[in-house]
Amino acid sequence: MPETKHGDKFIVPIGPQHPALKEPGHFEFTVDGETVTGASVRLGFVHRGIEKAAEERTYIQDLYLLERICGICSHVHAMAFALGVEKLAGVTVPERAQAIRVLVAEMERIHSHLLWLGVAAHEAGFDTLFMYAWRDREKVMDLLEQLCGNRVNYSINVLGGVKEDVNDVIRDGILSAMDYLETRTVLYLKLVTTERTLIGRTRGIGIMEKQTAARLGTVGPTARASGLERDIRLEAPYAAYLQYPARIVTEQTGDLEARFIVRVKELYESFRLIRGILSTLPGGELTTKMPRRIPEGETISRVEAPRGELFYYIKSNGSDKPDRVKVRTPSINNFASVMATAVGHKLADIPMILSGIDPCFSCNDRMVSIRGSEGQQAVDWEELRLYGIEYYR
Amino acid sequence: MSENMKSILSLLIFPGGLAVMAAGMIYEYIDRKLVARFQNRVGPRWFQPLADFIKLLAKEEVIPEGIHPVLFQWLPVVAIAGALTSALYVPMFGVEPAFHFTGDLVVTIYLLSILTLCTGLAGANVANRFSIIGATRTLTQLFSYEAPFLLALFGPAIAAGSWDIAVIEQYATSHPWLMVFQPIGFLVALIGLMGKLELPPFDAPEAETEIVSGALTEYSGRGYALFRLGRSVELVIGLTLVAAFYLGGVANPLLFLAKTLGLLLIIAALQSLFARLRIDQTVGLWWRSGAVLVLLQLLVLIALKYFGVAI
Amino acid sequence: MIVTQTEENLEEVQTLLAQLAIAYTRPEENRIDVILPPAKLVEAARIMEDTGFWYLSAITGVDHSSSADTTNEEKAWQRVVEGEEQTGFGYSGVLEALYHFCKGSVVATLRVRMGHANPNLPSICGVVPSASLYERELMEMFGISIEDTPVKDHLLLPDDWPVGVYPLRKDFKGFGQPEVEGGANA
Amino acid sequence: MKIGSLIGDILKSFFKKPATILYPVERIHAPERYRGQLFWEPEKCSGCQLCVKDCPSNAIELIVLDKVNKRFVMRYDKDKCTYCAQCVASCRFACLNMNSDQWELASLRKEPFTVYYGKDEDVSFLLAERAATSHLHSTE
Amino acid sequence: MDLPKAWEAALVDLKTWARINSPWAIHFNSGSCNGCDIEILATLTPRYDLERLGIKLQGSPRHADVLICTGPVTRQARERLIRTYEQMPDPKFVVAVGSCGITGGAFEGCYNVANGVDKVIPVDVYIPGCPPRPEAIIFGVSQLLQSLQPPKKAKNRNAIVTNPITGSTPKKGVGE
Ligand code: SF4
Ligand code: SF4
Ligand code: SF4
Ligand code: SF4
Ligand code: SF4
Ligand code: SF4
Ligand code: SF4
Ligand code: SF4
Repeated sequence: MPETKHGDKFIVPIGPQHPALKEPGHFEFTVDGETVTGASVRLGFVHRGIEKAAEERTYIQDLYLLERICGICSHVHAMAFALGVEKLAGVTVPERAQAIRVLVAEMERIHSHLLWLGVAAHEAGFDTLFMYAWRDREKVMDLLEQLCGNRVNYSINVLGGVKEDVNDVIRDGILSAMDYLETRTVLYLKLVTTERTLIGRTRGIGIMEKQTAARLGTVGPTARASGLERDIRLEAPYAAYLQYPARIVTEQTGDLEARFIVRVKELYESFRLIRGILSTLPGGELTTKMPRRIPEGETISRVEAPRGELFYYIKSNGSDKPDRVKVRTPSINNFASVMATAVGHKLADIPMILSGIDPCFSCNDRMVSIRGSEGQQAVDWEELRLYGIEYYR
Repeated sequence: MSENMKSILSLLIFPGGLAVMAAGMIYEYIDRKLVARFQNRVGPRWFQPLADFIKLLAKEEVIPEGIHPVLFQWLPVVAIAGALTSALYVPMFGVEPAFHFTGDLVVTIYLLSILTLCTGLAGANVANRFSIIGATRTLTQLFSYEAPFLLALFGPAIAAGSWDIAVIEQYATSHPWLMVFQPIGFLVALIGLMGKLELPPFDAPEAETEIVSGALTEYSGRGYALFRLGRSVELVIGLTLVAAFYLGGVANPLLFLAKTLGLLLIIAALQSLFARLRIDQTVGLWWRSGAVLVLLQLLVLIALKYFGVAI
Repeated sequence: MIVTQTEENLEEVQTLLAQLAIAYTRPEENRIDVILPPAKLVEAARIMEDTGFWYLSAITGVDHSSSADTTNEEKAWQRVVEGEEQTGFGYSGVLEALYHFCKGSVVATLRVRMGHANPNLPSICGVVPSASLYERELMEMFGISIEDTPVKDHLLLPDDWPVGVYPLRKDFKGFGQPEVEGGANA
Repeated sequence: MKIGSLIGDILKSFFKKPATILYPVERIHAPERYRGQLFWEPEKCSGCQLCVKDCPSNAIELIVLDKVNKRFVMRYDKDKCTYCAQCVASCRFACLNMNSDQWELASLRKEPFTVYYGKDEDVSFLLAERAATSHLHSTE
Repeated sequence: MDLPKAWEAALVDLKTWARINSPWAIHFNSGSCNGCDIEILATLTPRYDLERLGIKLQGSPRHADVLICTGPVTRQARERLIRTYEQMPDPKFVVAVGSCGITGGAFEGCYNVANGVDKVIPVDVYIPGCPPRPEAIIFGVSQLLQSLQPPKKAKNRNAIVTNPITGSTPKKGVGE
C-alpha cells in the first residue's frame, strides 16, 4: 500500500481481511489529526474479470457466467441479464415464466436475509441465533433445490424463459414451508427488537440520516432502514412485479437495529408475495424462442436484489456476443455511502460506521494500523473503539 | 507409604494429574454436547476432546520469529501446572482434598488465575497484533471478573468462618444450601466462572470474528493443547468449588457428579442464550453490577455474623 | 409513497439540459440519453442533482471500437468532434462514459465521448460524492484520466498490474494462459 | 427489553431430536431435479455441437471419429462443469441428462474427472488411439 | 526387544486415529462467487453439523489441519493464499471446493485468475460441483480422512461411504 503522509495526515488502512465468508475488501482512511478527511476502498480480491469475459462469450454462456458473480443472489443476476437481453431481442417472455422468476427471486430473498441474519448474529457472537437462522434457511434451500435443481446458482433461467415448472408437490411444499417460516420470523422479530444483549450492539450504532442516505445513493434495506423509499420492485416493476406488487418496508431510525428490523420484516413481505404468486400462477408456456444473434442496441436492466438495486447495462452489436456488459452490484453503492459518511467524522467513529453499514464490512479484518511518524503503530478495532469511548468521555 | 510418595502420587495421578485431566476432557465434552443440543444439532462424539488433544500434541509446533522461545514453550506448561496444582486443594469427586491448610482458598483462587495470566503473557510475547489485542482483552477481563469472583467465594467462607476449603465444604454439607441464602454470590460465582473460562458471552478475548483466536492465535501443536486442557481442568475445578460452597457440598462421588453436571447444564444454557458482550460491556457489567452486589451481600453477611445471627 | 411520473420527469430533463446538450435520444420509454461535451459534464450533473435526479446509479464505460478497427480511430473521432455522428451508437474509435441518473423508473443517461488517444474527463465527485468508486473503475479499466477525482488508487486490479494496460478496452486480449500459470508457480 | 428471549427455544431444542442428517453414515437422496453428473447417449446424437457451443465452461467436447456413420465420443470434465444444464436444454434430441443421484464426485486425483462417453467400441478405439499417439510423443 | 517397536506402532496408530478424528479446518476465499463458501458454512449448521465428525472451523491458520479453499485464485488472493498455507503447521491438507477451485470452472481463462488452487499450492482432495451440495463437501472431506487411514483398516471404519465413481468407465444415467 502506498504510504502517504503530509504533516499530521495519516493513512489508516483496514483490511484486507481474514479469509472467511464474503468478499474481502480493504479500506483506507486519511486522517488529519482526529478528523477523517478522506476515505478510500480497495476491492478486487475476488475480481475475476467477469465483465471482460462476458464480451468474449455468447449470450447463453454469459447467462451462467454472470450468475456466478455471486452465489448469494445468483438468481437476480441471471434474471437481470435475461430481462435485458430479452428486451433487446424484442421477445415477450410467457407470463408463467415471469411469475416463476419472481417466485424464485423472492425465495432467494428469504434465503439471503436469513443468511444475513445468521452471519450478523455470528458477528455479534450470538451463535445460537446463527444456528437457528441457518437451520430455518435450509427449508428454503431444500425448496429451491427441489424446484430448480441446485441449492445455489439455481440456473433456472434460460434466455426466453425458465427451465423448470412448479408442480403441485412443490407448490404444497413451498406453502407449508412459508407457514413454518412465518412462525419463526415472529421469533426473530422479537429477538432483534427485545433481546438485550443483541440490542446492546445494534441500537444507536451507525446512524445514517435519510438525507445522507439519499444523497449517497444507498440502496436496498440499508437505504430503507434510513427511511428512504427505494425499491426497484415498486419504482420500476419488472418481470411479474406489476401483477404481484410488493409493499415497501421502511424504518426511520437508520441505525443498525433498524437494518435488522427492515430485513426481518421484509421476510413477511416475501411470504405474502410467494403465497400470492402460487395461488394465481398464470398458465401457459415456460419458454419462448430466442434468436442467437441479438439485434444491435443497448439497454438498461434494473432489478431489486436482496441487498438493493442491481444495475445491468447491456450493449449488443448484432452478433451472438454482447459488446459490453456493465454490472453494478448493490454492494458497491453501499460502499460508497460508507466512504462518504466517514469523511468529517472522528477517527474513533470509524469502526462504528463501518460495522453499521453492512455486516460484510464488520467481518472485514478489524485490524487498523495507523501509519504515524514513528513507524507503524498497530491499533485494533477494539482499542480504536475504546479510544472512541475515552475520547467522548 | 511415605508422605513424599503420597504427594507425588496425588500430584501425578489422583486427584492432581491424570484424573483431573480426564475429568476435564469429559466435562469439556459434556459442555460442547449440551451447547450443540441447545442449538438443535448432534454435537461432538464422546472422545472428541481426547482426539483433539492427541492430535495437537502430535502436530508440528511452529515457533514464530521475533519472540522469546523459552517463554513461548514454557508458558503453557506453567499454565497447566497451575491449574493441576489447584486441584490438590479441592475436594474432587467427594474425596477429601489431598492437602489443606488454613487459607488455601486464597491460594487456590490465585493458582486458578495463573492460566489466565499465562495466556495473557503468551499473547503479549508474540508479535502478532491479534495476539496482543487478545492478551489485552484477556487481562482486562481478568481484572474485571477476578474481584467479584473472589468476593463471591468469600461469602461462604465468612459464613463458615474459615479460609480452609475443606472446612467450608464441611460447613456447607452440614447446613442448608448456601445458594438459598446467598443467591447473589452464587450467581456471581457461576457467571464469574464463565468469564474466567472465556465462555460465550464473555468470549471477547478470543472472538473469532474479531481477532481470530486472541492471545493464542500463534500457538500451534503442544502449546495450544496444554492451554486448552488447562482450561478444561479449570472448568472442573471451578464447578467443584461452586458446587462445594453453594450447593451443599460434595460429600460423595454421586452428589459431586450430580451437582457439577447440574451446574454445567446451566452454564451451557447461558452460553447459548446471549450475544457476545463487548469488552467494555463486560467490564461495565462486572464492576457496576457484579462487584457492587457481591460487596453488598458480603457486608450484610459480616454484619449478621457480627450480631451473632446464625446463618 | 413512490410515484412514477415517467413522462414528466423525462420532459424536465430534456428542457433543462437542452442548452448544454449536443443531442439527445429517447431509446426506451423510460430512458433519455443526453450527449454532452466533456466540458459541460459537471454543470449537467449539477442540474440533475437539483432536479431530484440525485441518485447516480452507475457510470458505465464503453469502448466503441471493435478490436479490428482501432487503426481508424482518430479519423472516426474526428467525425464525432465535427458533429457528423452525434447520435446513435456503434461507431468506432471512441471511448464513452455513461452517467446513469435515476429517479423512480426514469433513467437519464449523460453520455460523454472521448478519443482513444488521450481520454480526459472532469470529475463529478464534487457534485455526486458517490461517483468516486465508478471514476476509479473508469480510470483503471479504460485508461480514462480524471485529473481532479479525490482518490486515484487501484480499485479492482492488483497493485502490480502493468501500467498502460486497460482490461476493458477492446484491444486488451488477456495475457494468455502461460503468463498467468507461470506467475502462479513463482 | 428482555434478556434471554431465546430460553423457550433452546429448551425445546434440547428435548427435540436434532435437525441433523447423519450424512456419511446414512446415504441420502437428492431431489429428482438435482443436477448431478452429466450423461450422454450416443444413439440419438446428430453431432450438431450445439451443446458444446453453449457450455459456459468448456466442460464437454464432441470428438468426431466418423461423421458419416455418426461415430462420436463425448469427453466430459466433471471438474470443469458448472452443472448448469444448459447443454441439456440446448440439445434437441434429448441425448443429455443430469443424474440426480451422482453428486458424490470428490476425488483425491484429478484424472478420474475426465470421462469419455460413447459406444464401447468407439471409446476404446479413441483411447487406444490416444495412448498410441502419446506413446509416439514420449519416444520422440 | 520387541516392546519399543510395538509401542511405537501403537503410538503411530494413536496419532493417526487422533488426526482422522479431529480435523480442524480453516476456510479461504480466493475469489469464489460465495456459492461454495455459503455451502461450506452450511455444513457447520444444525442440518449437517460437521462437529459430529470432529471438524471445527478455526480462525487462525496455526490451529488448522485442513485448508478449505474456494474460488479460482485471483491475482490479489494468490499471495495471501500462499501465506496462509505456509502458516499452517504440518501435517496439513488442502481441499479445493467447487469446479472453479479445481480448474477455473466458468472463469477459466479470465485475465485475473490462475485457474485453480492446485496451480498455487498442492491440493489433496478435489470436490467438484458448482457449488457442491453440503453433503458432497462432507463426502469429499471423508474421502480425505479415509485416505489417511492405514491401508489395512481403510474399509470398515467410520462408516464412511466409498467413492461410487470408479475410474473412467462410461455409465448410463438413471432415468433414461
Ligand atoms: S463484476 Fe466487477 S468486480 Fe466482479 S469480476 Fe466483474 S469486473 Fe470484477
Ligand atoms: S450484493 Fe453482491 S455479493 Fe452480495 S449477494 Fe448480491 S451479488 Fe452477491
Ligand atoms: S455488501 Fe457485504 S455482502 Fe454484499 S457483497 Fe459487499 S461484502 Fe458482500
Ligand atoms: S465479510 Fe467478514 S466473514 Fe466475510 S470474508 Fe469478509 S471478513 Fe470474512
Ligand atoms: S468468523 Fe464467521 S465467517 Fe469467519 S470463519 Fe468464522 S464462521 Fe466463518
Ligand atoms: S451442465 Fe453446463 S457446464 Fe456442464 S457440460 Fe452442460 S452446459 Fe457445460
Ligand atoms: S446438442 Fe445433442 S445432438 Fe447436438 S451434439 Fe450435443 S448431444 Fe449431440
Ligand atoms: S464453483 Fe461455482 S459456486 Fe463454487 S465458487 Fe466457483 S462459481 Fe461459485
